[in-house]
Amino acid sequence: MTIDTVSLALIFMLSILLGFELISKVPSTLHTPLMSGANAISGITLVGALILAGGSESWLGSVLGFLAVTFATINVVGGYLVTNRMFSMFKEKKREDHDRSH
Amino acid sequence: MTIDTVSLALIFMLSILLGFELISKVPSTLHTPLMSGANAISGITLVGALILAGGSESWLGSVLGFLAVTFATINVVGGYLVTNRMFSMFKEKKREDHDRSH
Amino acid sequence: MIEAINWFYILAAFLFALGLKQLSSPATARRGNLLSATAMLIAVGVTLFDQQIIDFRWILGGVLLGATIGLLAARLVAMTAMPEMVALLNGFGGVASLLVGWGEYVNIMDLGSFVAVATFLAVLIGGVTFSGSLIAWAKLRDFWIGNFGIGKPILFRGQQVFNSMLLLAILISGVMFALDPVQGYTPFLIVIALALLLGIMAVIPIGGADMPVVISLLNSYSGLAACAAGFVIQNNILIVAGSMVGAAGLILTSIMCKAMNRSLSNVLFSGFGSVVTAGSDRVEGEVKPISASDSYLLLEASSSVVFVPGYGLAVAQAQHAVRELSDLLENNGCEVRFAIHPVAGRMPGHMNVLLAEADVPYDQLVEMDDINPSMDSVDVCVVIGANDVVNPAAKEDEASPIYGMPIIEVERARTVIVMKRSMATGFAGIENPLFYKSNTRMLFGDAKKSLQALVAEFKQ
Amino acid sequence: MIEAINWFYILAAFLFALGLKQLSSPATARRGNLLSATAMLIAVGVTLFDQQIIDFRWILGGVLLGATIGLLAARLVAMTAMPEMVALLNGFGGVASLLVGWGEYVNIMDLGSFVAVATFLAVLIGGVTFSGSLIAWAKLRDFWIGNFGIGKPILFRGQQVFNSMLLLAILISGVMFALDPVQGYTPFLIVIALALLLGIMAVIPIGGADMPVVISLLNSYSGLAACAAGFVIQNNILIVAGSMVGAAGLILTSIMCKAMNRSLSNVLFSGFGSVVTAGSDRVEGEVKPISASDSYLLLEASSSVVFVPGYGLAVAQAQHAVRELSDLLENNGCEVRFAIHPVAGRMPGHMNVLLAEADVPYDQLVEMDDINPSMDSVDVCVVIGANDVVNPAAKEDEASPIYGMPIIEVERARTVIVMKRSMATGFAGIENPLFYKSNTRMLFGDAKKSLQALVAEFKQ
Amino acid sequence: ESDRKETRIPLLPDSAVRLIEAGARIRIETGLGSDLGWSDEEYREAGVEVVSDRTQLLSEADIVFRVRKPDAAEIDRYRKGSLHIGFLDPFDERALLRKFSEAGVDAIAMEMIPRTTRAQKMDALSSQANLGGYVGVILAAGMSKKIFPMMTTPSGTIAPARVFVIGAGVAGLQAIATAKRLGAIVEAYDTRPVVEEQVRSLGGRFVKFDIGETGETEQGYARELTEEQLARQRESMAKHCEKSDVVITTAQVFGKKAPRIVTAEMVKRMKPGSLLVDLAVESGGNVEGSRLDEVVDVNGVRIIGFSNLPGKAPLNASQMYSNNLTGLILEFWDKEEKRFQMNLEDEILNGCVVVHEGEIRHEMFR
Amino acid sequence: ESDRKETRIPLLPDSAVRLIEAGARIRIETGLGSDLGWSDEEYREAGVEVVSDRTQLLSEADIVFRVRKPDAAEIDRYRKGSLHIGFLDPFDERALLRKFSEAGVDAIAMEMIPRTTRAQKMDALSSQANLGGYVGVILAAGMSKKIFPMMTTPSGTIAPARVFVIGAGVAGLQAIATAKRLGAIVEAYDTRPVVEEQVRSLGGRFVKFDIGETGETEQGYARELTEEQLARQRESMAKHCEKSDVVITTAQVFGKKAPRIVTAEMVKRMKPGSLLVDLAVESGGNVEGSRLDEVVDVNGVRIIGFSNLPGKAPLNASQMYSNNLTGLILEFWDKEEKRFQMNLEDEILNGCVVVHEGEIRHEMFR
Ligand SMILES: NC(=O)c1ccc[n+]([C@@H]2O[C@H](COP(=O)([O-])OP(=O)(O)OC[C@H]3O[C@@H](n4cnc5c(N)ncnc54)[C@H](OP(=O)(O)O)[C@@H]3O)[C@@H](O)[C@H]2O)c1
Ligand SMILES: NC(=O)c1ccc[n+]([C@@H]2O[C@H](COP(=O)([O-])OP(=O)(O)OC[C@H]3O[C@@H](n4cnc5c(N)ncnc54)[C@H](OP(=O)(O)O)[C@@H]3O)[C@@H](O)[C@H]2O)c1
Ligand SMILES: NC(=O)c1ccc[n+]([C@@H]2O[C@H](COP(=O)([O-])OP(=O)(O)OC[C@H]3O[C@@H](n4cnc5c(N)ncnc54)[C@H](O)[C@@H]3O)[C@@H](O)[C@H]2O)c1
Ligand SMILES: NC(=O)c1ccc[n+]([C@@H]2O[C@H](COP(=O)([O-])OP(=O)(O)OC[C@H]3O[C@@H](n4cnc5c(N)ncnc54)[C@H](O)[C@@H]3O)[C@@H](O)[C@H]2O)c1
Repeated sequence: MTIDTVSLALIFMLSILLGFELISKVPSTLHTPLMSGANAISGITLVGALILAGGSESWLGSVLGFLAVTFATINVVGGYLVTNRMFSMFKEKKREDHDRSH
Repeated sequence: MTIDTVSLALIFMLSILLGFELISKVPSTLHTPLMSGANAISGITLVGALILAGGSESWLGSVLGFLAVTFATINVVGGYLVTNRMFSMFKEKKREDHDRSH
Repeated sequence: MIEAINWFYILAAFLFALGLKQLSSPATARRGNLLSATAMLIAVGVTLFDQQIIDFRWILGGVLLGATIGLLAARLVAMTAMPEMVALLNGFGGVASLLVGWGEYVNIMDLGSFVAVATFLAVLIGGVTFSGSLIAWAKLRDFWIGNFGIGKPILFRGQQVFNSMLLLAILISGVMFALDPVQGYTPFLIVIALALLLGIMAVIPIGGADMPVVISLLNSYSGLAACAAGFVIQNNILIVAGSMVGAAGLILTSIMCKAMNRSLSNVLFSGFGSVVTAGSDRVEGEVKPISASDSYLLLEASSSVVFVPGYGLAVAQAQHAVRELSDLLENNGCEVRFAIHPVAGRMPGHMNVLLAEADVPYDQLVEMDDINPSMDSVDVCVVIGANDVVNPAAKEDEASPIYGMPIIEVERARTVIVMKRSMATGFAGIENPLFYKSNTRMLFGDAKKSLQALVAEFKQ
Repeated sequence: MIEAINWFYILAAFLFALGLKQLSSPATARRGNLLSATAMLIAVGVTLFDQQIIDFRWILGGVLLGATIGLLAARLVAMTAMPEMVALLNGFGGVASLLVGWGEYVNIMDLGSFVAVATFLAVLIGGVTFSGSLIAWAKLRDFWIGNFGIGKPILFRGQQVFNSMLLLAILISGVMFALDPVQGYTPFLIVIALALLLGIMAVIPIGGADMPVVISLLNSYSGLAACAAGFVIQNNILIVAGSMVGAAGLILTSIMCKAMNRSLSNVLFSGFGSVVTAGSDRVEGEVKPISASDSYLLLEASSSVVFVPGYGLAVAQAQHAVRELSDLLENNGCEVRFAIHPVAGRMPGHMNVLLAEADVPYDQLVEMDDINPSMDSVDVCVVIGANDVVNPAAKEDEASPIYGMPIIEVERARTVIVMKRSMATGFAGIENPLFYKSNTRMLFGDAKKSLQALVAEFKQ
Repeated sequence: ESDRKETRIPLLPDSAVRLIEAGARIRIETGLGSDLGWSDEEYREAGVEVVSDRTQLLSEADIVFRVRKPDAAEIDRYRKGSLHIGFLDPFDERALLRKFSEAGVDAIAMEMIPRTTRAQKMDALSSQANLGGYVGVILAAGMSKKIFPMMTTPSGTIAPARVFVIGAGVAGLQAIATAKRLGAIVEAYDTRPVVEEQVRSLGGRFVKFDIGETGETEQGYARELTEEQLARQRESMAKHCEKSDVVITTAQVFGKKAPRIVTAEMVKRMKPGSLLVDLAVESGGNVEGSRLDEVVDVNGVRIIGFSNLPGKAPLNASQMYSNNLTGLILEFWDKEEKRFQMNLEDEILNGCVVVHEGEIRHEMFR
Repeated sequence: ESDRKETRIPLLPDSAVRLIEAGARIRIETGLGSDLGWSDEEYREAGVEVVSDRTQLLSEADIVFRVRKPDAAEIDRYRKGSLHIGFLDPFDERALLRKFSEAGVDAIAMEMIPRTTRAQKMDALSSQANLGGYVGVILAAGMSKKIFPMMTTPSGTIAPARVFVIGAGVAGLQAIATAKRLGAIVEAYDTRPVVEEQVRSLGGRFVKFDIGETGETEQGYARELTEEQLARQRESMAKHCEKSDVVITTAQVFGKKAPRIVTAEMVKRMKPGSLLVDLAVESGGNVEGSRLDEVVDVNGVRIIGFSNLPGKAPLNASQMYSNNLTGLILEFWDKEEKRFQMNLEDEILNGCVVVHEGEIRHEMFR
């Protein structure tokens, strides 16, 4: 099932380049939300954790997998929710501004 | 030797995204050179042509390969040289402008 | 061995990406071209070590022949003939992909269905690129030299029906081929033939002046053809480089369309349109809005711009913004003038007050009577919050209450950009047919904001 | 089955890329987050169909536990504690990658050398991220609440030596493990321990105020850790998403550094620096140039800006440009004032003429005596072609020919950006120590050009 | 064919050339342009005949150009059936109109040119009011004890002058623009609400009082206010005058006496040293106590009531007036017959020809 | 402690407050500020004593503020050992200085305040010249037969006026700025090349003639030109004057008679109707034929030679002058002893105290 490493490396290189290009100018108000959003994405390691937790035959592997799933899930769930909360805060703020201007 | 198609598809997707991101704003003076430069890159099919021309056992395959190599080489060599000529033209123009301002 | 080759391919892919990025900025474009050439050298060089290659004779012959032709062509072609040259080279790239697909098929015959589809695409796109590019080349020569008669759009009755049939035929042959590649040589050859025909049919209805856009599009196609060929021979570098160029070419094409104030579909299908609905939009016309970034592309590519300020300039207090834009245009090598109508604004000399405040040099101010004769040679006329003073009804419509008032005849410029907030009327309260002319684009919004957006575009 | 999963992975990768792009623009950020969440759902969902997964009990437990904790944490955390929360979550992501690497090793033991290296990296980066994030979290709590004592940089003698040793030890253990994974369990555990220690050591010398930058960097690391884990289990989506986030996080980190007018190395190693060379630059200092785009980041993030125009503004005729910049800043929610020194320029009222021409509202003009008392609370003071009138020598240096002249005390602002063409002196012909102050940045070039570049940055 | 009395003149050599090209024969009184720098010689070069005898001129001309109204006596010397063009002040000079009709001389009153878009090139009221607004401010700047712009200097900061413009028609807008150029803080008031945007487009602040409904007539002139509106207006007005250094009034109502806007009481409340410039003084004045061609000092507040302000920039005023007359003639010139076509169907001529064929034909003056 | 004679006054209530806070006792002549709108009452509120007897005032004061030089006779009424501060015109009024020294009255000439950065707040020459430049242009705009700005109107396009400013010191620069504000095309000339950039920074065009080396003294004043340079200058100058509608001259050389720059012949070549404003008329005039406080008409070209232009904006001129004097006093005020410290070591006082302890101490006048 091993995909050849060269393809992986190529994929890695392309993703890195894409990551660099995707973000260029970020207004300061978005710094924290973007960080948080990116952090949630890095919880993708959950996929690995799932495979580990579900596929281990050793007890140690399973425990490690269980821990990995737990932590990764916290990261994913918490990350997306926190990011979303930040955005809803923005919206409220804007509405306030709007209200004030009337 | 077949790399699995899924990896190829992923690579394809990433490259397409990267291609979209790489180019965003091009001053009109660069339209033609950029087109020409990109055209030269698309001569990469030469690599395929080489494999075909060098690896065919049938006579037809070899002839097709030969033609492919010929055409692709014209594209590559001509493309890069033409692009380069365009840039040297720019340079001269700039120098002229410069000279005039003195 | 093959693994080492692939590592080099990754390096080449990286360099291609870098090169392409650098190609799109004036400061680094030259370097970008060199980078991409280096990448090509690496990719081609390491390929020669591929185990699949057992016989170098054909290769040597092809490379030598191709290099010689390429070298001579690049050396000898006149500077003015560069766009044609690119078209031709591009066609060769396309046909090479076609040949690769064909050859691979000939060698293996028993293709997997995925590879079969890829082969079909490589042949189809390659073929269209090839014949399309040749036609584009021919049209361009005609456009420049003018003895061939192919430069103009070539149209005939039933063209659209014919093209639809063609597409259908290609599709059917393709399916037949892909379902059973071993038996499918005939449908395959039919696909090749039809692809070539399609390329021709697609390009002939388009006028020579639009060829650069077509070439750019075909250029994107040839990238995709290479990519498809990559799928055929399962080669990374072809896929990466080909699809990257394909995507980038598409972006470039749309940029070029906007700089000509056309949409892509307008370019590709305008020929058909002109048979069916010729002249119909001359009578009424429709309002065509434009975005600031598209206006930028228009202005950036023009060499003569006239600003026509009106009361809206004053309301928006956009005098400084227009001054800045005019400076930027001048730095871009464009001739900039301001045409002042005697009754523009709400007070005699209203525009003068504003433009003097923004320190627009007096010698850039041109009076109505002086600008009108030279209006035909103006690339873009930017009407900033003026309405009545550029209303062609004053010339054309005897029933109009302002009939007889001299106006600035902006509608005679190649393109007119009108900046105003809405379709509302001006002081005289009458409709303005200018807004419906085919060469008019409306940039809606506060004039200052629009101008500032344009300025921002100019600075990236 | 696995192929189908991989196709979904490609879809997820695409959505991640799109989501990340949209996250970086205010108009689409919310949508971007949803897209990326969808991508995550897809990726996780299809993974459950992986044939490798045979036992769902551990998974179910982990997911339920993790989801509950994550939900509660996100719900209950106070809005002001968001950055800490992000740090903590990030740490969990890091440790998960570490555990994945560890678990995979435990399961297989006999790793290929490539996979071994990947495992080493996953564990190392994951470990550093985990412990570093925890420290950052602790520092932030302290910073906000202030009862822990960890908020301040923690420094001790020999810290640099210790850290170098640590790195070396990690490297040696890593090599031992990678060379013979089957026998390498002990060095592997050592790597884990040392990685955790390294994370702690790297973050403790950094002050609490710099934590956002550190978190952003660690965030980039956790992406890379996920990517390394991807290499370990040979999983595309981990590699793509992880490396994309890693790269994007790096860019974001450098953007944040610039908005704080710091370099990354300055943030990471400032703690060390302050032990070794404390106070030395207070005496002489050095000229620190800044680019227009970095100045933009500074201005964009500030809430109170004071412009100090001088003769250079007049020479550059930059009045309109500064007006435009000031409008943009105001729209950005920033308080903008112009401080006018009585002798700025070459004629009494010189600045007034210019600023009136650009229609700067009179109530934005502040006199010297009124601005100086509030200078400490100004985020950025932009000195535009002024020199003598902001020369602290007039206050500090009794020998100076201008000693005793009242000046605008810009050096008391948090950051000073000085726009001038060179280090040349002004009318009085004397050196200006302001240019060497630690909080001063020089934006060299014609003032109008610099201002226009800033305006362009503001409009992207 | 022309004569004159004041600083402005009705015809410049440039315009003469245009008329002569169209086929007219032109004669002027000798020395017409000499004060403004155009010698008789220059007129002759343009093709104009220079005549020294005014009586002869008048008695032979088909069309007479003039800036101001003529003496009643002079009208007798006109040829019967000839046409007089110039400012006539027809609302106040009914007698003069009668004189014209008796003498059988047609008369066009430049005041009566309708304010349509097409007529703008002949609109002398606008062209002269425009200059008046400019001159009014220059005059005020010259007489003010304060300078207009703000100056931050080592010898203290000079606050910008506050200029309050009442009535933002053509003259008022130009006054706003000019004062703004000099760096003053400019406020303006007008009863027509559409003007607000126009004032702001020149960088001035528009002052609003709540005085109920107002409006403008079809031709863009202001409607007269009711007595109650005027009272409310006065109340708020006083406060604005008080804080201003210079008040410039340009309010007029077409065909009526100018509204009395600034009362004596308001003047009294103003700061000593401040100025009032009354541009409406010729039609009665907006300021109580303003007197024609005089500077009245009320407790240190000076009220300037100079008439004929455009005449203080006589060169440009004449240039514009001359262009207006030329525009009018050429608009109705019959190129074949080389004569002026008295087409009374036309909206413009219908509006401005007050006396025709011995009859006062304009309905407003019958 | 003050008195007065002209439109400007040397002390405003604001400044008085600052001096009184520092511990001075101040008395003024009654009615000092009444023309400019400050009543005696306001002065009293500021803590000033208002006295009606000038002789008493003078004989009791330690320091006397004044705008212009006093009558020789008046000096006798001063208390011996007292200090007079004001413009003295010391280069032309040696006799007056002698009178001061005989009377044992110390004297500070405001003209002599050195032009260092520190002394700028007391630099009355600059503050008044600055206003002079502004007033000069306003005056020219008021008297010109053309308007300054360009106007594109339906009644023809009015070309902007051309203003030529000769001498771009403090007054010249302000003149450039003001004329530019009004929309004129402004050209300027000065012998000091550093001025070029300053002129351009105000939107003016700098005119260069090739006249060889020139320069400025340490204090920023212009050096005198050689006779040959002047001749060459005149040649090119004539051409520029010819095409200008308004010429404003401000050229001065410190302590010398103003250079004669515009000759009678140049004036003759100018267009009739154009204007010359000679701001240097008090020190001899830059224009040949300019006469103090008169308008001279030479073939339709008017030469305006009004003196004391800052006095035409008396409010601001007084304000600035008052601030200058206050700045001077406070710079050398001894807060403990509440008296003025005559520290002749100091660069500033060394420069401006011309008479001290019965002796003309300044080297330039000995
Ligand atoms: N010059 C004079 O002395 C004088 C005096 C009185 C009257 N007039 C009359 O005024 C008219 C002048 O013609 P004109 O072409 O200058 O003006 P106009 O015909 O009145 O048209 C002005 C246009 O500007 C647009 N506009 C207003 N505010 C804007 C903003 N902030 N940003 C962008 N666009 C804005 C308006 O359209 P949107 O609302 O859609 O934005 C309007 O259609 C003539 O009819 C003339 O006869 C002239
Ligand atoms: N206000 C008055 O009435 C008056 C009259 C006479 C003299 N002064 C004296 O003038 C001085 C005024 O102080 P200040 O701070 O306004 O000016 P300053 O001290 O003369 O400094 C002006 C600075 O602007 C820079 N500059 C020039 N052109 C520029 C351009 N195009 N873009 C960017 N920068 C430019 C120059 O540096 P680079 O060359 O490196 O760019 C120069 O250091 C005081 O010393 C004052 O005493 C004032
Ligand atoms: N159609 C055209 O092209 C055209 C040509 C010229 C002028 N106009 C319009 O005609 C309008 C009037 O021109 P005008 O300057 O000759 O008018 P005007 O001289 O008759 O009046 C001057 C101004 O005074 C104002 N006013 C009247 N009574 C007032 C009061 N009680 N308080 C305050 N203000 C009062 C009027 O509203 C007007 O704006 C202008 O606004 C102009 O837009 C239109
Ligand atoms: N150090 C300071 O802070 C400070 C303060 C005030 C003024 N200054 C400088 O002093 C300079 C002179 O000030 P001023 O206005 O009182 O000078 P001024 O009144 O003595 O002279 C006016 C101008 O006339 C010019 N001039 C002299 N002879 C001329 C000739 N033959 N032709 C043409 N021009 C001639 C001079 O160069 C000067 O610019 C100013 O430029 C100013 O920069 C410096």
